[in-house]
Amino acid sequence: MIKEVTNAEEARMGKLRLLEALLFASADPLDEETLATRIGPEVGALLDSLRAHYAPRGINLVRTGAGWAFRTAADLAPILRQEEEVSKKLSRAAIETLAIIAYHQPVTRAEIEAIRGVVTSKGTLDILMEHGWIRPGRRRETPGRPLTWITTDHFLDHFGLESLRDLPSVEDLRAAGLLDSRPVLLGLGGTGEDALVSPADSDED
Amino acid sequence: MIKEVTNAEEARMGKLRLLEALLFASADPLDEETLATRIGPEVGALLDSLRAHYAPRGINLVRTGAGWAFRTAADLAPILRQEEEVSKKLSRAAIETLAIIAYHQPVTRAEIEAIRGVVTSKGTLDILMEHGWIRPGRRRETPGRPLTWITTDHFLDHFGLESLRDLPSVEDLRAAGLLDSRPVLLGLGGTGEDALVSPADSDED
Amino acid sequence: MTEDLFGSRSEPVAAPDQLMLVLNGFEGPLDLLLILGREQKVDLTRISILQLADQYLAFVAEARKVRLELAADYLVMAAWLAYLKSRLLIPAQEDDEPSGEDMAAALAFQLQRLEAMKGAAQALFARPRLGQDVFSRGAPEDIDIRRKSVYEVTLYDLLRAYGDHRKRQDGGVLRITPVRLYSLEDAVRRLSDLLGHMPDWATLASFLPGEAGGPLLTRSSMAAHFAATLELAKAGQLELRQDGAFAPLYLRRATRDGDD
Repeated sequence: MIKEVTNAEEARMGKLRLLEALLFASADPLDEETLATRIGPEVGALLDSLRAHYAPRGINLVRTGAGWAFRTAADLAPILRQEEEVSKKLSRAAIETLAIIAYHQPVTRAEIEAIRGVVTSKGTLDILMEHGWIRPGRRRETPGRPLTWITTDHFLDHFGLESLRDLPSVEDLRAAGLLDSRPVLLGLGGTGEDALVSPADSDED
Repeated sequence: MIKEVTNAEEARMGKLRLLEALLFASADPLDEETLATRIGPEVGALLDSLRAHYAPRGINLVRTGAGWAFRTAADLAPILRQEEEVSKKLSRAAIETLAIIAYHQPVTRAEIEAIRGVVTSKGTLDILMEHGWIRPGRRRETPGRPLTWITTDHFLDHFGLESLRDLPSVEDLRAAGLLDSRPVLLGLGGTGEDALVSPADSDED
Repeated sequence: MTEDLFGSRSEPVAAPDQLMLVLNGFEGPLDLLLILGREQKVDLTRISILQLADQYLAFVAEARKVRLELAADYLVMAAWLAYLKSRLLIPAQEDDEPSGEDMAAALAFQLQRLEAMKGAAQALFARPRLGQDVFSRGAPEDIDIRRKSVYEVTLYDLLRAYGDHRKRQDGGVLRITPVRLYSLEDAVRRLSDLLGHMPDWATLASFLPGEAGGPLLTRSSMAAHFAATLELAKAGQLELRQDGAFAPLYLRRATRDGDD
């Protein structure tokens, strides 16, 4: 008798755990019907018990529209949002400029433009400086005494580098496959990196 | 008296809820230091109690590298499993290279090649880096100052490891002397300069 | 059964089709050695290196018999194993070279290490993986207390950007990637090796390696072997015969000093 109760309880807990995991991992709220196909007809009762379990906690199970989803507790919103920041993607130009400053520092704006072959837009250096990745270095002792740019300690910190010397060299990049120059003599066919090339697949390049 | 206890208990519960919400809101692990700035010095004890609370449930609080994160329970994997897209399947070379970096880190490319006996082809290190599993470490202070490779915290997170000590049978392999990355025979990788190094005189690093 | 290039008698290890199938799966000669070693069905710590050397040499001989173009490192390994074999069979000598036993131990260690890493890779990828077996929050909320900076840029992004930049810049620079051509030296070596097996007139074409490696390699191999026949004829090691312009070129080993 006791054994049966335990088994039933175990089965229920198993379903509850699966329900919990499904709701947690889903990007969108899940409707009861969909959940029932995975859990069974008792999903309604399980959802209620899960909702009750989470009610006093920092995470709540809420019903939104036709679906169910976990959300952080509404009353915590003001505290959570305290430092909310929306993460954005940095523009390609900005990443490239940062990379060039990192590899060529100290480097003047004119030099960055010469290296990149395009004019640096006003905002690019500002954005990089705003994030504390670059800062002005010494002035170059050449006519006009242009300002140079260098990277900061925060730059190293952000990218997990101990020192600038740990930046991979151009040769390292090439070896790692991050800088693969296309074979120039394409007409000559495969360079055959494979140890053994069978006739069937030897015309891959 | 009773009131005070209740207050302390309430304050603790409030912090626990906030901690729960912070961890829950983020898809990526949060490190203890950052959490401490929001929660206070007792964050360690709160994390432990939260981990214990979630241990039997469908969502677990796990420690990975320097961070903490909620993840679906590992034992639910057979039910939740999603097959990897075919296009994302890693080559055997990439899989073996990742294991070698994980177990031998910090390790240079020449050492990886000596262990595998083949040159590292394009699309190996860069793919592993694109997955966020490896990154360049410090340069080795030996002639040529070669770049070393190490694994990231995301590697630990991805494979559900709390630390590198939890790598499968890492202690056994170390005890058996198999985590020695010296080149032994012919410069099989092509980059190894050591033509024939007897075991006795190869402890250069 | 003829004696092959390495002087060991070879039993067919596999049918050509099977051989090809297996060869495509290798990650270099060490990988091949490891797979051959498993055929011994013993613990790698107790493997017979001498037997392994024989297995490898037989395998390479077989591959060459079915005209598979073997990459240089496979042949280097074959030469090294042949040398190791000789050092293992001949009593220890007083020279600076490491002893056969040391070399065998080093090879055994390397095989064990590679095997260990293959096992480790398997164990690692058998673990529950994030996004496949274990999942993070599906709908993360925009509360990021971890980063002070709002921009998400990884070291990979940074290095990739620099790599792309350099690549564009290198566009104007002629960077010649090594082209795989058949060298004259290789052809001379190959022909000298093969001549012993060809006592009678044979066409030059029959000496060419298989067509593996693409048309460019095939053409260059034809050119290199032709030049090699001229070279060897000049050195008096072979005789040439052609019945007319553009007719097939025949060659055979020179017999003038009758030491055949």
